[in-house]
Amino acid sequence: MILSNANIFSQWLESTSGLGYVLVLILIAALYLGFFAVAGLMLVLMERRVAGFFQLRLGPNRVGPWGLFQTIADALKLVSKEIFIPKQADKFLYKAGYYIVIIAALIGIGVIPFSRQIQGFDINVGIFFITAVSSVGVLGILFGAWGSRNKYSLIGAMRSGLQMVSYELSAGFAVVTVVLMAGSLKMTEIVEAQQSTWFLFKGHLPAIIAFMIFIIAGTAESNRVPFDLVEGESELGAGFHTEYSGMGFAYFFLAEFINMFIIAALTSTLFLGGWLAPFGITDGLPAQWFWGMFWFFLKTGVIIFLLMWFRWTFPRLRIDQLLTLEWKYLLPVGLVNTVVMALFVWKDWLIDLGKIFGS
Amino acid sequence: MTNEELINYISAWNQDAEFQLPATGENQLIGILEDIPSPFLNIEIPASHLKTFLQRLKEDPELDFDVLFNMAGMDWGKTLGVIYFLESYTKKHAITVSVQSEDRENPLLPTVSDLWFAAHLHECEIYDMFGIRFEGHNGLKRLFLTPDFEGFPLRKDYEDDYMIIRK
Amino acid sequence: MNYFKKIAIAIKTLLQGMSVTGHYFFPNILKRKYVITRQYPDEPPVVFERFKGEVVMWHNENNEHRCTGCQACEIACPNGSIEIIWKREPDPETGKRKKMIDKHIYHLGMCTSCSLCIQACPTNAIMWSTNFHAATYDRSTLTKVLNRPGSKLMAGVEE
Amino acid sequence: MIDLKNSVQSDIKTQEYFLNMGPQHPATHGVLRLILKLDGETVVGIEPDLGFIHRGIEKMCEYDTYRQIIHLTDRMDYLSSHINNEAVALAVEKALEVEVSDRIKVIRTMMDELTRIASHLLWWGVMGMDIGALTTFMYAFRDREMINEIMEETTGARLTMSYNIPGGVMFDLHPGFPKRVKEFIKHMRQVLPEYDRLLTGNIIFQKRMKGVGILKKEDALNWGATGPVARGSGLHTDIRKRFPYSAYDRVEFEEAVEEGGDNLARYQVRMREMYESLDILEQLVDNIPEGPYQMPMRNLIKLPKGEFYQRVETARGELGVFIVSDGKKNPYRVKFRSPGFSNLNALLKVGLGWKIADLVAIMSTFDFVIPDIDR
Repeated sequence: MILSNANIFSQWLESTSGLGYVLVLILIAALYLGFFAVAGLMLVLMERRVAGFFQLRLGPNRVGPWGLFQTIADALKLVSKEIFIPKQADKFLYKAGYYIVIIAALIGIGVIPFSRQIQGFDINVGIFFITAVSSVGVLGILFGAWGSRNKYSLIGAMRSGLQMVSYELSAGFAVVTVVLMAGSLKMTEIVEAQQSTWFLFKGHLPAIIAFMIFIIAGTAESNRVPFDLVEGESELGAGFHTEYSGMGFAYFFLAEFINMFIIAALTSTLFLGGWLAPFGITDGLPAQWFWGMFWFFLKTGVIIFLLMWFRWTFPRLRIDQLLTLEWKYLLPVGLVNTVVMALFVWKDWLIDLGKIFGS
Repeated sequence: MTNEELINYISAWNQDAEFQLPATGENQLIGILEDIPSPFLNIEIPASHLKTFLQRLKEDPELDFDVLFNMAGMDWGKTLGVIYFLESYTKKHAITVSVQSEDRENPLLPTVSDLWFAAHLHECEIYDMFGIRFEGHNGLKRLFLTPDFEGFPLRKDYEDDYMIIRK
Repeated sequence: MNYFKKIAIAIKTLLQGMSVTGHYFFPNILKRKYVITRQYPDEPPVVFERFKGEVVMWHNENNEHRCTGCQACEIACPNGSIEIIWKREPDPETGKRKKMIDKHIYHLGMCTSCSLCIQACPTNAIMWSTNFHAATYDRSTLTKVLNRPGSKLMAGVEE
Repeated sequence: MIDLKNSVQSDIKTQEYFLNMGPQHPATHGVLRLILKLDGETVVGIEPDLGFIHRGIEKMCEYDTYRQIIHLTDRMDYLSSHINNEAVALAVEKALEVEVSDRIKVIRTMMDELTRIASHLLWWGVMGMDIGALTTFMYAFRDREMINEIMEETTGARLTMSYNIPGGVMFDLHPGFPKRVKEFIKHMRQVLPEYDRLLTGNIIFQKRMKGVGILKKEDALNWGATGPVARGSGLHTDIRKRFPYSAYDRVEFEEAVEEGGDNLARYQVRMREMYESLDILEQLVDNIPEGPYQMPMRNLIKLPKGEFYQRVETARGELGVFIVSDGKKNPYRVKFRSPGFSNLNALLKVGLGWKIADLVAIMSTFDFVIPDIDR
């Protein structure tokens, strides 16, 4: 297909060979690392500002214009802080913890298409790959919590394990519902299949249910309120990262926000047409890679804002209620929903605006 | 019940076998202290009969003292004591029962935390501050102070040159 | 059917909660409508006239105060935050030696702002100031001498 | 049929372990330390360890005069400091048989109710935070700020007011007091339904609260619970109704009592009490009688020989002040029966068998203020 050639990273890679190829690989990786840091910091800032406005406050507004450099200053502070490891800690696991978490989050970003031209690597099992990789992150949480030899951490990590195992299922079924419509696991093809109508509207009823399930499960997977039992600050202090300081803590913190970004990006890719402009309003303009990214980040931002809205409104669930919600409500509904969607796709009861308006 | 009715009701118990004194000593065990001005009916009872008396106060259907709403440790100089503040939720009457230990060196009183669990922490506090031990208390410990703290701060003879400034 | 009813009620209550926070968020982000933050150094705080900041001694323009050194405040103070050092000096007018304050020492660090000293003062010599900048790097600066150097008793207070 | 549950459990070796909750823990609201014995996440034993901020107020009182005691009581339950002050002032007045003027009574009652609302507002905000809804805190503080300003305008302090003295109050009411109170009542009537929409109605909140931490009626009596905790179990323990003091005999209000005995009942009691307090304020704000705000009293108060007891209803429950006087200027013995201390006693039993998250919620509805427990 033409599409794969549109990727500027793969074009760049194909134009080189030998040592240059390796160099370009490293450059792309560095680019992603930079994006990771910036996006993480900006998300933290966004969270704090949004929280401020929800809570009748202003949020950080002193460092730089509109407080833009606040989180950068915070990051600098965290870098300069002493990293101390508890005496009793299992040092290998303690350190492995945050590396695993952050690497899992980073790999996840790699397959997300920011626009038609910009994507780290476009493999043909893209969505499956993300689902697989994002569940590796919980291993890091378990490692870190076990390694730091703190009972609070351990309780948090055990909750995290439970939560991850349960909610992966629902998220998976929601993804399958979309894949049924797209007919492909490849991220770019999923987006391209929404050219005429976004899946949220194309699949109407089952798609909306899948969307809600995915948002709920995604919130649970990124350990945010109302599913932040892993940290549960009023119950467990700081949960799994109680014993971390300095950059160790910062890695966990950043990874949490990147995970949230991944969930939001996936939602916008799966349901809201990824980089596609609504009704193709920017299709004729130059610099398509920019407009793709613009729409993508706009949609992702809206979803992120929705997640933040949840966070600053809802109380936290209890662990048994969390499991009840999953096994008694989300999973059965998700299962039935998948079957219904399959029926819809088979009978072609989908809404396709392209066909209706006959373009 | 009004205070007069309570006095009549309770002082009648002096005739009962469990509260009858050996031949010597004062004429009755349950003393109604009417000379000290107090908002409640004030009753004094020796430590040996405290548990029986309180149990009877609680279980008597006419009195039905089901709430222990306060307990105060006291240092009376020669002896140490505890004042129990009892109240009946249904009958709406209140009473205080004061008891004194034998001596200051090894004060020992029976616990009432099995009658009213409300006494559980109060007895810990009194042990902590006055050094009165409660026999049969489940988990008596220094509540506020460290286990190795010396002395009992609310006793009148407690001396601390650094912390207590007399004006 | 009960199953779906439960889900519907749950979603409704959740949306209700979100409407409350949303009701505050959107006007806030556009116009800062409900923002209650007082940006302290830029916006001066509201200080009420009765605010109990610290005890000060009133002095008039001739550097005269109303404290006779009767020590009523020192006795009234529960924490010993007031100490009065007094001296006997000849009165410039009558020549009699009489008791007057040398130093009225006030330990702000020990003060609990209970107002008992001000109630106790028979001559209204001391009063509350609304100064709230009490933070300091050195605890010793919290010990203050309330009467200004060289000040003397206002005439006619002792009667 | 195979007993699946037991056959599985017998093979797994489990072990109970201890968890230190506090003194540095976000949910203990200060320095309460509970040593929890846990089986998995289920609490099977609670052992309190207190005294991290024990200041020996009862001992300090023995060296202070009756006027000087009052400022110490501020520091017990700092959220109902005015009510604590009043308890001592009332005890002293009762001992001296001083009848204070109507104005003083009304001022005290209004301040009491403002304090109660402020305390319940703080509790509501923190309660939300304890179960994870972080926004409630700021909303409650916005409204509490209005009370703090009313307090500051009249008494000169926001929290530890030391406003009562034996025989009256320290200052007269500020002229702006009625206006501010009316504004506040109007504002509160608007925001309280909003609180309900934000938190009370929330399905997650309901699930977390309903049926959790059940305190039965007879247990509440026996375990020494008072205040909203006991009223949540269906007990009519409101001292304001049972032994009216100050101006409570001339106002009409309903005693908030719920039968449930669970977290939600205790929550509802406090929410309803806020409405009741607003009612009381509304009845009093327009007719504050004229009169002196301090009764003539000797500067050095000496109580007659005897025992004196005064019970008041603070925001957390019954506060009892027990003064034994030997006729000198200092009390012979002062005992404060603090509501938090007795309610903690009840928590030791109520908390058993629930999960850590539930224990946090239960502690939250018990509304502890640690200086009140430690004294």
